[in-house]
Formats: sequence, structure tokens, C-alpha cells
Amino acid sequence: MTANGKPKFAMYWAAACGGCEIAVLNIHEKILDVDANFEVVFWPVAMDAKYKDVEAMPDQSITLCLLNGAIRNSENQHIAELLRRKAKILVAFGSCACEGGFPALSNLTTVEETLDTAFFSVSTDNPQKVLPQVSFAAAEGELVIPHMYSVVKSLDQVVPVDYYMPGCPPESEQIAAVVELVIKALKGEATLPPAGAVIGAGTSTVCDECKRARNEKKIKGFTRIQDFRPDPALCLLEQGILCNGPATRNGCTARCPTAGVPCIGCYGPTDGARDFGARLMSAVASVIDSNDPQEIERILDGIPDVVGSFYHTNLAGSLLKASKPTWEEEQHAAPHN
Amino acid sequence: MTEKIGVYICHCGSNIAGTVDCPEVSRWAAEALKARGVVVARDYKFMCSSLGQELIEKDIKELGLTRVVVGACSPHLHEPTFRGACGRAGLNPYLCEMVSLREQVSWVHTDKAAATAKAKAVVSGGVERVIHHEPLESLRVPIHPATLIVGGGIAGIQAALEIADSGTPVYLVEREPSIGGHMAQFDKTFPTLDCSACILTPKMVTVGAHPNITMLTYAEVTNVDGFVGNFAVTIRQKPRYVKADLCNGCAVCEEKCPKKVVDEVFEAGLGYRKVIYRPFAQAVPKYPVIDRENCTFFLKGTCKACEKFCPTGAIDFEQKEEIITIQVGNIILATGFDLFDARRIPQFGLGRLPNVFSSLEFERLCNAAGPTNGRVVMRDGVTTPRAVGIVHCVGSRDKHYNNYCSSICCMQSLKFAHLVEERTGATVYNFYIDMRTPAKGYDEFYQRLLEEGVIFIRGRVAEVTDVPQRPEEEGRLVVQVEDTLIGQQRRIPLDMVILSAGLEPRHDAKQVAKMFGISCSADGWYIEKHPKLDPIATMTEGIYIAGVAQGPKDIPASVAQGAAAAARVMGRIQQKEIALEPVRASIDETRCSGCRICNNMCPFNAILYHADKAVSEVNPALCQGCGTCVAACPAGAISGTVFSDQQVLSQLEGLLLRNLQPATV
Amino acid sequence: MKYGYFPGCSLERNAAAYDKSARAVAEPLGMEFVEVEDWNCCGATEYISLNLLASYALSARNLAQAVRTDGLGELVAPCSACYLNLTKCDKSMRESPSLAAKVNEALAAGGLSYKPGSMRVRHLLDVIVNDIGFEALRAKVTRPLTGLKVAPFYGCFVARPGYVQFDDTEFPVTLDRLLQALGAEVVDFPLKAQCCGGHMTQISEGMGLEMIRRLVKTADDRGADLIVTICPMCQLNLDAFQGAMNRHFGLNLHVPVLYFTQMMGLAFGLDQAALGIGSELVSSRAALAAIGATPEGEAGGPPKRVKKDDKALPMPAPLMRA
Amino acid sequence: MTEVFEPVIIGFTCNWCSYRAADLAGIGRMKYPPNIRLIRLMCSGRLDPTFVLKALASGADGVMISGCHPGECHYLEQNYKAMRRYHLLKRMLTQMGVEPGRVKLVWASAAEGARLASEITKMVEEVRALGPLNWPTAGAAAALPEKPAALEVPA
Repeated sequence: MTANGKPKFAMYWAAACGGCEIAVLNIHEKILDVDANFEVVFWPVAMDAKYKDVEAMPDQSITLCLLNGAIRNSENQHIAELLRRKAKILVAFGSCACEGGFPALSNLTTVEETLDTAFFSVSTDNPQKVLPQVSFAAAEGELVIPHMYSVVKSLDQVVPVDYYMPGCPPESEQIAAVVELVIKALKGEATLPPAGAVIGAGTSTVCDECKRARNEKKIKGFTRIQDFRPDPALCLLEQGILCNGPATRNGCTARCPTAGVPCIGCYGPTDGARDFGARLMSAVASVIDSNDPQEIERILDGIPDVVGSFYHTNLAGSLLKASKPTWEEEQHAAPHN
Repeated sequence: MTEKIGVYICHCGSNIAGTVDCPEVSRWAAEALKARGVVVARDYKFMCSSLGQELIEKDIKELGLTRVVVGACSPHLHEPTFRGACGRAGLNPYLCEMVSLREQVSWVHTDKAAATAKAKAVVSGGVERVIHHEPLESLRVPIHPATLIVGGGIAGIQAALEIADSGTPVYLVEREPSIGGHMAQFDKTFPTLDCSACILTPKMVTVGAHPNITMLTYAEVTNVDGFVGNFAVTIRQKPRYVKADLCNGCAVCEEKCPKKVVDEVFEAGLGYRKVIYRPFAQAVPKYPVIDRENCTFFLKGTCKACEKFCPTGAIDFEQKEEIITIQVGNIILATGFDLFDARRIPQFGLGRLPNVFSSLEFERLCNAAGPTNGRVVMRDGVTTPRAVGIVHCVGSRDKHYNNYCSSICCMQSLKFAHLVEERTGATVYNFYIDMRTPAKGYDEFYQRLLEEGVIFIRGRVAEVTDVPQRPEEEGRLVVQVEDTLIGQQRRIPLDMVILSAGLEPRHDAKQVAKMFGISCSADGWYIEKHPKLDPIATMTEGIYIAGVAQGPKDIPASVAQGAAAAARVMGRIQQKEIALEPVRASIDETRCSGCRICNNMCPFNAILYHADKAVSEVNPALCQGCGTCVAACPAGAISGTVFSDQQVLSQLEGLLLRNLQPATV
Repeated sequence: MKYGYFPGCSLERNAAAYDKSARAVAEPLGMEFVEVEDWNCCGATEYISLNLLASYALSARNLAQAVRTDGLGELVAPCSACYLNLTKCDKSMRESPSLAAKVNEALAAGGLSYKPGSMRVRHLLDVIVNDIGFEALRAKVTRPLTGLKVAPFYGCFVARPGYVQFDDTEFPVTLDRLLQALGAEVVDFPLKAQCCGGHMTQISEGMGLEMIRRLVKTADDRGADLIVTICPMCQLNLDAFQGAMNRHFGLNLHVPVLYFTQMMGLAFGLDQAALGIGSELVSSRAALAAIGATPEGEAGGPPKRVKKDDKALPMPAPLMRA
Repeated sequence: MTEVFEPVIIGFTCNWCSYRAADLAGIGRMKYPPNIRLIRLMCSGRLDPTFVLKALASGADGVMISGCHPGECHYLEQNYKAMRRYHLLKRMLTQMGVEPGRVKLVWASAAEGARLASEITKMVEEVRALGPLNWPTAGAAAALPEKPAALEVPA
């Protein structure tokens, strides 16, 4: 308990884009409530702090910790474990922390391939062909950077998590609501949902909040929004656009479909689904309008990247999690991990 | 772990114990699966015996079991038995899971160690699954008292009469203008040689006059909805152009009709009929039909001779086809057979050589009411043959056509031989592969023909030709055959050849089967529920099969099957309602977002979409429990009883032994 | 369409007309024949019964050469005997690896080898009927064979169960349909798949001539102006020995025997000389005069059976006609 | 290593055809390797790709999906849905680097016990040749605290 008697708040950014942080700031004046009700002890994006300060804190001393980003390297895991020790309530915040998010799509490739793309492909001007090493013997002594994992993991795959708050990023309204709830709970005016619950989201799927007209579905072919002008009032899936809405937990007010782009499933599966992509595949395949193997194959050719399309933000949370080669690399890397 | 699970391993004598170490399996279950809630595991010689069942009941009562797993034969055999045992002991029957250790383990594997290991996995799968079972009540469906019988042949007629006599309504649908089927085309029936018409027509008349039978002839079923107890059947009544209520069956119209066409159906193409016609004199119903394709009035707009001469003004050229919808509780399919088209074997000459006849042609030829009034003559209509050959197994027992034995051809051929001999005194040759005369009085008939001097040549006929090689063959037919009893090629000069063609499934049997939701064997015959113990029921509740549609058989067998099917249906109607497996899907409204992906998943239209609430709902009355929508729902909002995600996924863990503590594998 | 082409000995000598006409009709139908380099005799009809391995080696060598000549994978043999021998060889080698090994051992002597199944052997009739098709044929017909009554004669080589797939082996019909497509009237010829006698005339003359008599007599009885064949052996027997047969039985039959490719050429309006017509011994001039004599429409379809009187019973229409 | 690898294959069967085919194989005492363990569904249309992924992720080396022949579904047309899902699932698995031979769709009517037995034998050998899949089941969620962390309300 601190001098000002306020419960402590922490937020951390693992393998992520930073969007989650912005989303928190996006709650506008509610951010003042956060400040009014919490003492922010650790929030690298917002204020300066050192890991050792956190290590110095007594265990369980942080009341609420929002951790966003996937676990991509040894540092991510180290801090996740640290904050788990220090925090009472650890929230997997955003798609990456919940199910790996976009970073987890690299579970389709090995670290070698990933580094190769990052440092040697056209995207990087690297004439000396420099590739960062895990350790470097400098005059001052050995410098070490975090060790990169082959398989990107979700937060709950390295530490126990109390709550999941999905979204890429989570909707600011939802964040505000959650913050309010926690504050109420602190005042004993509300009770928190059971551990392991998904907070800041609904129980059905995006279609619930989508205004587009829906009919019985029959898909004769898949296409993409850049290829034609979709009917603005009609369900995108019915127009052959692979919209993840039907399988995705609601709570985002169907922003993407409303704006005319297909849902990418960032709010993850509903309680009824164990594997987001499998569910979505089952549903989408079921409404393919053909009983002829050749024609079915032809129709499926319209989905060039199956895993990318059905596990856009959920691969780490899926049953298989990573491709066979990636797992093999991970297992060989395992010992010195 | 809150459940108390009992595991029971059956030896089935040595059937299972011979390959699976049953005591070891139960010992293992008690130990390794203790943590999963197994409180008792026993093995016993015959679990299905009353003693075995008592074992289970006793444990349920004394140990307070809340779940039961039985490892024995296939659930398709004894699931009801063990569910019954649980029920008697006060445990909801659906909290019992049966796993197959016999059909799917001991009988198909040889290595005892491996089989025992698999048995353990299978039991462990059952245990994990049963934990997630929920108490269920079987669905009770009322049985509509009316019955639909498709096909007015002898099997259908028999079934119709049996049921109608028991006092419940019957709809008898027949494609042709009259009931009677193939039997009405025959002259004599083997082996007794009693006149086919004489024994059939009385039954036909009774059907026509029966207060409980609604006859729909010249009509076809076009659609079937619903399920056992309550089918909604759509029937297309083709226009007869004759008013049934006015026609008195005097047949003047038939007499006066100026146009004659070859009768391809009843006369098997051997005789002619008028364009307004009854297939045969004793047709039931008595009123005729106008064959629109050939009617001069419909073709040219003039004639109307029938109308002019009809004393009761029953002719109605305006008549339109009618769509009738009926509700029935049970359906019997007695759709019969098509005769194998012997023209498909060109070297036998049917269609090329005038004096080669198909068996059905010959039936008409020797029929007293046929085109020649029963005179056995050659195609010219006058000449009496001096030598006649009968070829058996035409299109049967032949890998080019049908592998099966058509079962009636031998007896039919013997009957032909007798009739030819009796009516023409001609020399008769039978060319056969094997002589098959298994039923009552059949072989005696064969003996009789041997005494009558009919010649039997054992061998497959190579060809029937009109190309002579020797003077005595000039201008005659010649059968080239290998006589396998003397081991020689022979050429037999003949005047007439009869091809004893086999029986084939109706050309549209597959579509019909699909419409009624049953399936056909590779040969195309309707598949019965069990080849020995349930030859008249099908996999689809409420649909029964009778007669040749189920497989080649003779008249007595067809009659027996018709009656058997009727008895089964009557039993059902007596019970008034039927218990069905409560395997059903249901949608959790709070989780359904109305995405409508499931909407066209259901072939039984059990899923309806409520636009107002924007949610879908499953109608349990129509749901057949296939679970396709459950798997298709992207939100996981649809759950299926007995085969829930939880149950299947847990069984998986069990089968893969992921449930053992600590996790092995 | 491109095919490997195996003429075989006969087509270089007695059946030169067959070779000529085959190549002549190939062109308008857009078929290109690539003749197998340095091919040899297929072993003809008897050899296989004398020395199995040697005769298979002979055929296998041709197959190996065919593979070497062109990678087409499809080899057309107009001669039914060659067709059957090559097919048999490939099939037997496929079914018996030990035989294949022995045969390849023999081929190795000539620096060759043949992988069973790598060459699909096809009869010219098969290719024309199934690859080109009747529609394409009809389209090429400029002078329909209307009014010409022909007896289609397949011979026994293309009626061997287990070896021949392109037609019914009991009662083939492809040639019937082809001739109908050309406008000819096909008579019901029940002996169409029987043996022509092969070399029987050299072994037992009486028997050989009897077999020929049956065929020619039946064709004549059925009112055929011509017998149309697809096999040099059949043509040779029915044509070259027709005179001897007539003398032997004191008959005076005159039924010319032509190849189906010659009939096609005629229908396509090609010049008779270019088709080798006239090289047959039983002259076809008189018969061919009939072409175009009768007006359109009368020809084609099965002969109508006249009812003797109103007592006659109707009979089923034949199935196997086009 | 000298000892032969014994794969574990999970077979999903349809109550009306392939499960009965399996029974028939038993009744006919046809032999096939004990490496397959069957799960009964009411229809191949019930097959949720999740089941297949779960099997592979839980230690199975292969999965056989079996149902009635196209056009012969007991529920009229549901096996077509299974077929559509299978085609999509195969593409996903290929992308995940799972060998095609590990997941198979087999049609077997109630009468085809022999066919099912031989298909199973074939598949066991194929998967044996592919070797163990042993998909790492790492990352299973760690145990959570029994109840939500009690909040200490500041005085």
C-alpha cells in the first residue's frame, strides 16, 4: 500500500505494435479516472521506469496489470513472469496477448526465414549483410540481447492469466467500461467476473452488431474487396468476401464490416469454440455451393492463404499453434532456450 | 471428480476374451482411471446375460454409480440391453456408454497384446465420454394411423389387404393404370401351374372394393417430407381423361377407339392395345385411361370416338393432372423389378432374330388372355414351333451384367418348358448353368419335367444365330453351346428361342430410394435393416420394403414379405407412439447472432430463421440429429445431444490416453 | 492429333491399299502419323504359338522403337494382327515382371529396353471412332455412301476379351456406326466378329475355304454389295480366295472386300486411285457404281421388316444399332 | 532404431455406414492392424475440423474420416458438407506442414466392411512410413488460481 493509498496500475507492451497502448489513451477523459484511482507504477510507453524498480516491488503489490503483446522472445517471457509475480490481476490485453495476434502468423515460418525476410529482403537496406547476434563481446564486456523464440506464444501459455480482453486493439469504450468496473470493484460496489473470463466483449458474434442484410448462404466463389464493388447493404460473406464476423466474438460494434472491410476476427472465438480457425473453416466450407470435388477445389482457389485468412489473429491460440517445421526448429532450439 | 463410474468388460465367451485379456483391461481401468472417477471395474463371461446385467444393476444401487461404461459387442446389438439395465436400477439410460470390443477389436485383430492395449484405449475413451453424458428422455412421437404402400404388385396388394383388414386406412399408389403388377401378366404360376389371374384377380377386386383402401392408380409419389409417425407425402395423379365417378367400365370406348398401338408395358411389346385402354380385362380400377401421346384427338384435334360412344359421358379431354398430399405414419415400398433387357446381349439375337422371345414376351404368348389367346406360335403369328430352346441365366450370374442369381429363372424356365411341351408337343431344350429348385415342391416339378422328356443341356449358350453351317440348319435358329456334361461344342437347330431374362432393380430405384431416405445395395436393390433378422425394415424409421424391390424372389416369398411388413406396421400403429433416440440439435439464442450459415444446412428444413429476433431455431420435431449444423455453427451456438463437442473431444483425449495422471504418451 | 504409326508387313505388300487409304484419310481428319523407325515384323499369327519369348521380343522391340521414335505414348496399328500382338506383348509384360525381365534381356542385345505400359497400342478404328468421333466424320462427308449396302466385318483379332477395350468383344458395333455415319446402309451381319480362317487355307484348304464361304455367302444372303474390313488378313482371305472358294463349292459369289479407310476416302470425295481402289481382286467397280445412285433419305437405319399379314406379332426394336 | 513405429490413427465413422462397415468387417473376421481407434458420429456431416486438429494436437499420427458414398447419405446430403470441409481442411494442414497422407477421407457404405478394412490397412502403412507426428502439446494453459484474486480495498 502506497503513501497516497491508491492501488497500483501497470501496463506493459510485449511483442505488439503499440496500438493497444494508443487504445488506452483513446479512452479520453476517462484516463483521468485511471490516474485518480490508481497509482501508475510501471508503464514504459507513458513514463520512465526500470525493470529493477519492478523487481524491487513486493509480490502481489500491483493491483491491475494490463499486458499487451505476444510472447516472442526471452525478454517478453521474463517480464511476463515478473509482472505475474507482482500483479494481483493480470489481464491479457489485446489479440496478441490473448491469442498471439499478427506476430503469431510467423509461426508458419522458422526464425531463420523470419530474420532473413527482416534483414536481407528488399524491405531492409543492409549492404554489409549485418545480422544481430544474441550475444556480442564488446570492450565493456559481453552484450546480450533477448533470445528469439521459434514459436510465438500467447500470454497464458507462459503465465496464468486472470482475464482476457481481446481486440486489435480493444475498443476504447470497452476499456473504459472495464476500468470503471475495476474501480467500482475496488470500492466494493461491483464484483469481478470469475477468473479466466473474457471481459470487455460480448457473448455472441460480430454479425449480431452488423447492420448488413443476411440471407441463406451459398458461396460459388471467393473474391476480395479490391476486386469488385461490394453491395454496401448485403452481408460480405454472401458476396464471396471471406469475412470472419460469423465466428468472431462481438463487442467491437462490427466496425470493420460497417466500414466495408471484412472482419479479421480480432476478438477471437466465442465460448462455444475451441479453435477459431477450425470453426470458421467448418462454417465457410459448409456453405460452399457445390458437391463436385473439382469445383470445390476451384472455389477454394479463391483463398490463396488459408491459415492467414482463417487464423488472422489467432494462430498461437489455435490447437496446432505453429507449423510442423517451426515446431521442429523450436524443439531443437529448446535446450539453450 | 464428482462422477462415480462403473466399467464392465464382457468376455463374450471367447469371442472377446480370445484376443483381449479382459481381466487385465478391467484391472487397468480400475487402477489407471480411478482418478477419472472409475470406482468399480468388472469383467464377466457374458455381460448381456441376466446375471451380467444384474451385476451392473447391483453396483448402481449399492455403489451409487452415476455413469456406466460397457465394453462388449457393437452398440448396434446390445446398447438397448444395457441402457435397459441402467434404467431398471434407476439410472438414466443415457448415462450408459457402450464401446465395441468385439466387432472393432477382438474380431479384427490377432495380436493379443496389441488388442488388449487398444481395448484399454477404447474403454478409456468411453469413460471420458460418459462423464459428459447428460440424462435424457427418449422422444415420443405419435404414429399417424394411415399407411402408404407404393407399388400395386402382389407384395403391395398383400400388405394393403392385411393392414386394411386390421381396420386402419391404407393408400395404395400404383404407377400403371391398374394394380396387379407383373403377376397379372403371367398365365400360370410354378410349381402348381395354377392360373395366375384366377388367384390374383380376387385379391385385386377386394382391394378395389375395400372401405379402408384408397387406390391411387396411374399416380406417382413425387415428394416425401417428415419422419416416422408423420410423413407428408405428395402424389402426382396423372390425368386419365376419364371421369372415375361416371365410368361404368363397359369398355365401349375401347372397342370403338380407331387407333391401335403396340402395348410395350402389359403385353411386353408382343401385342396391341387401343389408345384408350385398360391394360387387361380384369383391370382394377375398371375405368380406362387415354394414352395422350398417341390419341388422335390430342395429336390432330379430331376423332373423339370414345366421347361419342360413351354411354355415361365419362370422357373428359379437359382433365388436368392433380397434386395430392397425404399424411401417413408408415410407408411400405413394394416397387418391384424391371426385367433384364435381353437385347443388351446382342449375340442372343433378341430384336435381331424374329423368333427369339424374352421371358415376358413368352408369358404373354402363352397367356390365354394374351395376343394369341395362349397359342404358342412363332413371330409370324401362325406357325407352331417344332423345337424350342430356353436359355437360363440371361443377364444373371454373368459378370458382364449382373453377378447375382435372379432366383426365379430356373423355375420359370421349367414352367415354360412344360407349357411349350403341353401346347405344341415340340421338343424342348433347356440350356442351364446350374439347376436351382430349392423351395417347396420345386424339385418335384423338375423331376416331373425330366419325365416329360424335356431335354436339359448343361452349359452357357455362346450365341443364337440364323447363319446355317449344315443343311439341317437352313432357315432355322441355331444355339451354339458347350455341353459341359459331354464336354463338346454343340449346335442345336431350333425354331424358337426363349431367353429367361433375370430380374433387375427398377430403373429409377436409386431416385426412389433417395426420395424416401433409404439406400440401395451395389446391385441396386433396397437395403434392409438386417439381412437375416430384419429383412423388411430399413435404416430409416417408418420405411419398410417388401417383394422383389428388396431382392429377387418368387411370388410366395413376395406375399410373405408383404404380410410381414404389414404386421410390423400394424404393430407400430397399435403402439400409437414410438420412442426415438433423443439425438437432437438446439440453438442457444443468447449465442446465436443470426449469421444464417446453418439455415441451408438442414435437408429436413428443421432450422428456421426468426427475422424479428435475428436468431435461428431448430424445430426438434423435424430434426433428425445428424449434427451437421452443430459442426457448421461458427459461434458454437448450436449444441447436439449425445454427440456434443465436449463428448467427442473428451472421448478423443481418452482414446489417446491423454487423461492418465500424470499425462503419458 | 499426332500418333506413332506401325504399318506392319502386310501394309507394305498385299494391304498397300490399306496403308495408302489410311494415310489419305488421316490428313483431312487432322491426324498425323509418325512412322516407327526401323520397325520389324510383329510375329504374325503363328509365331506366338511356336516360341513365346521370341515372339514377345519381336513385338517388344517394335514398342521400344516406338518409344524411341516419338514420345507420343500412343501407337496406332492399322493391322489387327499387329494390333493384337503388340497389345498382348505389352499386357503380358505388365502382368509378368519375370517375362518382362527376360524380354528386356533379349532387347538389351540390341541396346534397347521397353518399360511395360509406356506405349498405348491402339487400332486405327479405335482412334478414328473414339478420338475423331462420328460428328467430325459426318462433317467431312462430301459424297455420302447412300444406297450402298455393306457388311461390316471386324474379324476375330479385335474381338478378344481381355485385350480389346474399345468395342464389345461379342458383338462389336463401332464399324457399323462408322459406316452409317458415312451414309452407307449396314446389313445385319451376325458373323461380323468371326474368324476369317487366318492361314487355314495353307493348312487345311477345305476347312479354310468353308470358313470363307460362310462369311461371303452370308454377306451375299444379307444383300451386301460390299464387305468392309479392318484387317489385312481378313481382306486377303475373303478377296484373294473368293475365286478358289467359288470353284471349290461350285458357287458364283462376287462380293468385293474393301478397307473401312477406303470407304471413308470415298465418302470424303477423295480420288479412288489415291485410296488404292482397284487393287482388290474381286472388283468393286460395279458395287461402287451404286454410290449416289439412290436419292438421299432412303438409305440408313435398319431394314424395315414387312409384316407377312395382320397375324404377325410385333417384335422389339434392335438395341445395338446406331 | 530397429523396432517398428506403431502409429495411432483416429477414425471418425458415420453411424449409418462406416461404423456398420466396421461392424461388418468384425462379423466377417476380416483383419486389419490395431492402430486405428474409432469414434462414432451420427453422420460425417457432424465432423467439425476441430476434432481433427484436436486429434493431431493430442498425439494421433493420423486421422481417417469416413462416411457414406456421395449421394447415399442417410441424411440425404450431409456427407457433401463433410467433403467440402475436408477439402478446405486439407489446404490448411498442408500449409501447416502436415503431410497429406495423415488425414484421409474414405467413403464406405454399410456393406463395405472389406473395403474399410483394406483402406485402414493401407492408411496404417502410409502413416507408418511417414513416421511419428508427435505434435508438441506445449503451451497448454497453466493452472489458474482457484478463485479470482481477492481485491484488497484501500482503507
